[in-house]
Amino acid sequence: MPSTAFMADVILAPWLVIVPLVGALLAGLWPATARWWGLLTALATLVLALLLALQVHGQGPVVLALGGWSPPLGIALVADGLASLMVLMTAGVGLAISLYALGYLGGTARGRWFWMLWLWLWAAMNALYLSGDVFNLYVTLELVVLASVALVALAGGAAPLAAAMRYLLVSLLGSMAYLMGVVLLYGAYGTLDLQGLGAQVTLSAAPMMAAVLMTVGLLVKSALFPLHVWLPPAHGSAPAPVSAALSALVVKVSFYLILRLWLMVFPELTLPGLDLLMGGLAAAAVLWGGVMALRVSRLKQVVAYSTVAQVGYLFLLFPLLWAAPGGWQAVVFFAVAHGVAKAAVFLAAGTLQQAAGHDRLAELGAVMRGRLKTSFALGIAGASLVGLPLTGGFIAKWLLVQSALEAHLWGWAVVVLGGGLLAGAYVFRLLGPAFEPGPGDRGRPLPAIMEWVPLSLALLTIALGFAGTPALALLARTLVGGGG
Amino acid sequence: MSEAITFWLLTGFDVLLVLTLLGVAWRLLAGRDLFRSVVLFIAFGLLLSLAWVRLSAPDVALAEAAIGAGVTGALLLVALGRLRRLETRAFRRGKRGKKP
Amino acid sequence: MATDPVNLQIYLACGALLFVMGVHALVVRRHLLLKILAINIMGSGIFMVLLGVAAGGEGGVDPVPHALVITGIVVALSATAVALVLMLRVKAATGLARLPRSGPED
Amino acid sequence: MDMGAHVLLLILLSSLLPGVAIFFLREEQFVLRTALNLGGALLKFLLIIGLLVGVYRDGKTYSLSVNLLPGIDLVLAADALSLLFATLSAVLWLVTTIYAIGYLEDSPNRSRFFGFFSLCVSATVGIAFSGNLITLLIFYEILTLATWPLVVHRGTPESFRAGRIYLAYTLIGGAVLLGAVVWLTLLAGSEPFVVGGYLQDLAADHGTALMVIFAMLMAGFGVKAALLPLHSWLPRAMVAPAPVSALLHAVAVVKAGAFGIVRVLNDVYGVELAADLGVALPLLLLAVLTIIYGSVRAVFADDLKQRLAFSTVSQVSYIILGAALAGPIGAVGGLVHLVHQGIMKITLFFCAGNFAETLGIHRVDEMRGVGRRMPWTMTAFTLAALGMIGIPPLAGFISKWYLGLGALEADMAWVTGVLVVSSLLNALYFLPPILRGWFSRREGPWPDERHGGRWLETHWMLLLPTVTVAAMALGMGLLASLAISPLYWVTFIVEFEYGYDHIWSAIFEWETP
Amino acid sequence: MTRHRAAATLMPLMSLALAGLLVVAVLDLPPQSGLAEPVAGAMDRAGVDHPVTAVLLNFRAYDTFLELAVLLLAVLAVWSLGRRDPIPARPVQGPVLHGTLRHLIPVAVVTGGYLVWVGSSDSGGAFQGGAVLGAAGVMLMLSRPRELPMLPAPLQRLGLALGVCVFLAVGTAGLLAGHGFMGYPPDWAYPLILGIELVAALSIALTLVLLFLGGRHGH
Repeated sequence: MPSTAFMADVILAPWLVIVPLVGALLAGLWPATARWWGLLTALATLVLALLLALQVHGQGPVVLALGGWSPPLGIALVADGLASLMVLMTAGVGLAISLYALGYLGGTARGRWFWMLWLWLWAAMNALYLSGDVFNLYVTLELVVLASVALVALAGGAAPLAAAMRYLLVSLLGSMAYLMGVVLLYGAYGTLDLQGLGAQVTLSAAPMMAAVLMTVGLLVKSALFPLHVWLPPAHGSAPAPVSAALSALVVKVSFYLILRLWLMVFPELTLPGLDLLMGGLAAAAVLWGGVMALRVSRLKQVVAYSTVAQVGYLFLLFPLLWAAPGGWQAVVFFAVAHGVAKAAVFLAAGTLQQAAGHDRLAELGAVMRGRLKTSFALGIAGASLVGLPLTGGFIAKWLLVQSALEAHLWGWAVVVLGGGLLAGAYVFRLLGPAFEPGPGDRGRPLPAIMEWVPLSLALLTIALGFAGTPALALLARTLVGGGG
Repeated sequence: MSEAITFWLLTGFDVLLVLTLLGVAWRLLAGRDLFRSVVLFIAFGLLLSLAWVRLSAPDVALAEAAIGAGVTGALLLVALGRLRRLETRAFRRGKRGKKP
Repeated sequence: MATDPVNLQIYLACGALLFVMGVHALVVRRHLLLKILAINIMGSGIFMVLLGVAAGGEGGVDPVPHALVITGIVVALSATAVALVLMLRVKAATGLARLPRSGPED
Repeated sequence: MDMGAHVLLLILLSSLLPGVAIFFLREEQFVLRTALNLGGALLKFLLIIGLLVGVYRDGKTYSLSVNLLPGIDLVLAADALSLLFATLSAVLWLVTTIYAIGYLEDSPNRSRFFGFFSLCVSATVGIAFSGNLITLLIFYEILTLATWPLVVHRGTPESFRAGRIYLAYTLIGGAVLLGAVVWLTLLAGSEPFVVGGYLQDLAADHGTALMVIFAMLMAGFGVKAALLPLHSWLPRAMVAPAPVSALLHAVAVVKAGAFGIVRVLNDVYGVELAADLGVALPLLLLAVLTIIYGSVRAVFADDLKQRLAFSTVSQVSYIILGAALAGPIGAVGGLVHLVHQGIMKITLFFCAGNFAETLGIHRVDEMRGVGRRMPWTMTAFTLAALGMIGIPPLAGFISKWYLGLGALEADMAWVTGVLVVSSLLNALYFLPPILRGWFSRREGPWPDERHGGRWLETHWMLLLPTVTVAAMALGMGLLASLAISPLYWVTFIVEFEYGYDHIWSAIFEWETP
Repeated sequence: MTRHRAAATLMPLMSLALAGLLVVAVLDLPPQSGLAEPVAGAMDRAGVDHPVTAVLLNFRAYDTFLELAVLLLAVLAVWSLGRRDPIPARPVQGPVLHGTLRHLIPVAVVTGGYLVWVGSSDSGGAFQGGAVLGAAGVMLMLSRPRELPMLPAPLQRLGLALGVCVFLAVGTAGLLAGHGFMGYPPDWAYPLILGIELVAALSIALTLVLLFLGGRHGH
């Protein structure tokens, strides 16, 4: 392809950090124009992310030594298949969230804070995905935490503030554990570079302790059962664009980091029982999140508990990582599919909530009948969460079951399929009120964009149903460590 | 001979410093009295910068004294003051609420 | 001021213990201010291990950990500042400077 | 990709696009909605006829594939068997659409109803044209998604309960099916359907796995086909409006299950492998059990639609029985019953809907004297019911005749006994309504009389489809030997499976004593 | 309740276990020189003489840049949480000698400036200098809690963001000029680093003062 040959010389990765950061700074300096900077940034970032994905797809992983100082002295940016896919997913969902926020928040005072913090969050996530240095990852992680905590607290009120506080403490505990792991790794090998560490790590006390600390610390942050308590109030009570950003994107950050570490730094380590323990927690999360989603009475709470359940799937990573060669790719595809679908569901829920003035599920029927586009978005994206066909969720579920069966891990396949059933139960519960008798009602007037964005994202989940092959091809261009 | 004495003196100092640090940390985290905890934390920061000097990190010692102990301490103190004021305000409001 | 390896072991162990004390207090203590202090103690423990590592090399003192610790101190300060203000907001909204007990952690 | 492949896509879109468009119409846009509905239905019908001619005249198969995952494609293909099912769906969709327009004339949420109705048909046609197991699975699951809104359409608590039960069964079935398909794909890759199956080479190494997968596939498809332990959603789903019952029971859902089983048996495993693995016989026994059980329950059901539903449970298993007999004549019997039962059962449901909508009749004992009040509907009912019982020369007789011959051919004479017993039971539950309708006298008013038409006994849009399908049911039996009959088409399909000479010689052997 | 009690009894045990494991892991670390040699080898191209500053502002400038960003984000997060409360009349319990503070301020300003400047060759640097400058600002606030001298809001925002903006501009210029993102032309390294440090120190000082005040301006 001539375009990839042309792209080969262009340095793209830093721009994916620079552009959103510049947007965030401008939005902070001129708060009154924040939303237009936000929109411009979102568009530019999406274009850059697409170009980066094409570049990586065309010529393989790109490793960039910053300031001309190559590791271990300097810091490297790593744009490989995994990183560029996450950046692309973030950009796609991010653009949708930005467009939606234009209608949802407009130019309100709260909206200005949203724009600024959201762009910071975006820049931080991109920086994290592209970083190739364990200490630099710590700094980006803290950026992500501060931005997302502030976003959670933006809703005000006792519950969101308490949720934000809990989230902050849990995250800091996680970051500290992670940092201790970094220190142990540096102490043992004298380098902070992911690739350099990957080439050296062997089975001994310090790296094992580091692996445990880093993994557990990041698990705490990613709200895996039973450490999920902060998530439903935080995601359920935030403004809709924030909920979408948190549930669709931020949850994936610590998952990504865990995956990155185990792919690049610790592939040579085997901690006996870790896969069973993690798989067990994952299964418990799937079960508990699903059951709670069936019991709570507010629309956004249902969606938030659905995130608890779906985070469980992400950590089926551990049983699959060592047993099945393509297992981690299945999980990453799941993460992407979930990101898009969950953003669509949260944004649709936000539209219904704004139209009805509340989000009590039992009383939403009229608005759901009145706002068909949004109900459809809810339905289609819900189908993706369940893993029904022609959606990204189906492909993800297929890949997960395939990896589990390939490795003869029947139990985990049953967990995936059973979790899909629970998801089916709560998604159809969400849709139920639309079918109650009675006339439709459009509720309060809302900007049209708040109906079109969720629908577009929902249609994107269908497009993802056909994106399995290119996504896997991109993921195949991921750097993995280890002597083997 | 004198080298050995220096060595043992320094080691003794290290042990003493480390034990003090651990003791201060323990006391401040026990949290009997918040104000005392905060003051102990500032002291902890200053002791820490002493430890950084012993670990041949003067830059870090400077940063710790200025930021870790100084600025963080000031932030903690002002936060504690605000916390106290919120408490008395809530207390007064509670009293006022009870009267009628 | 070249430090002897024996002394370093003391500091390394002290760092590890400070870290664990922080973790313990973070989980056990309920007042938010104490939790925030606990996180700072954890950080100090980590920095101590890192600086101990830096001082232990044969080829002189390693400056990279010093830079990392300075960065770490600033990051810890930032997090502490946000946490303290958030604590005050929680206090103002709920009347309590502690988290409502709703789950097994914290 | 040639013309035929584009036609395949067009056939899917001919109901999908109108369906999506209909959702966004306002309730009162009656003309546009009707035009979209009927236009789509007619277009689909014509396109399928066009394909039919191509396949019949040139013996061609068409296919269209889209990549899903490395090595896994979504394949649409038109072979003889898929066209049989697709034609059935297209024809019945056309008549059911007309019927539904009349039936739902003044009820709310019609746009939503017809939207999902169209999606449902798209999914069914997708199932028909699925070129491999994964595609079949995909459309099968979409069918679940599209039919649930129709089941809960009335929005009453009991319809939600029925919807929940329906979902519980079909989603669990879908999950089992997904597991089975993934497993099979891991073992054998994603192969297109091929006559005689593609698993022969695996039998030696993976015999047990293939048996387990077969059981899982049967469980997955068996849910929708209402195979014995998995049938209980079907009678409950009767709370849906009559056109839904008609469509669900005659075509879409139950037939999708039965069609899936036939596909797996014929084109994935192949009848020989199924017989070698010893999985055909258990399936046969299950089908026999379901036939008897459904008939017995139908005898004791007082509600007319319930009785029809249990009759469906029983009758759909004839199709499975035919496939499980693993011989050409049995296969003809089973496949032809796919069509015959579809037409006859839709007639019966239309009649039940007419009775309920015109006179408020829901129970069998309320049917006294209805023959005088509604002679056309009652005639249609009688024709279809007699056909179900298997009175010659009606359509049901043909199916049962071939099934019986097939059983003898397969050296399982006892199965003919089952057919006889089942027919007697059929008579036991279909004769009372017929007798009451024609020969009893009505005393007192009808439960809820609504249409007091002067010229016609009920709304013409209800009557016309009913009479049409009844005439088709009659015609399929009387004209079975013509080249346009389902029987002829089915024998054409089975020729592929067993070779030309084989089938005719087999039939001649038994038809000329 | 029982769950909490179970946690209360389990936690000390778990902490002890963690302490044991961690101490073992820490003491197990092999002696190694880390990155001392690579740093020493690159000092001639670093633009400054002090290794720690070289690491902070050249070799790992990206880290330092993001660290400044964290500090800025912290202020923004604090502001987004609500308006500021007035400082308590007596934040420090006990007598605070306002006069003493006022005399200390000039000393602190000079010390801060010196620390920034000396950072290129000896211990010191933007963060330490900025912290001391910030401390001076805080003392100013404490000495005159009733009549806060405050910059207008846009200037505050500009001042806060200046460090990050300048750093980002220099880093991006490096990228465009072919020295890599966060890279300097070797001849320009010293002035650029010093400039960044000065601006950063000012921003840091302002940031610290504003963090101390807590909350955004307004009433």
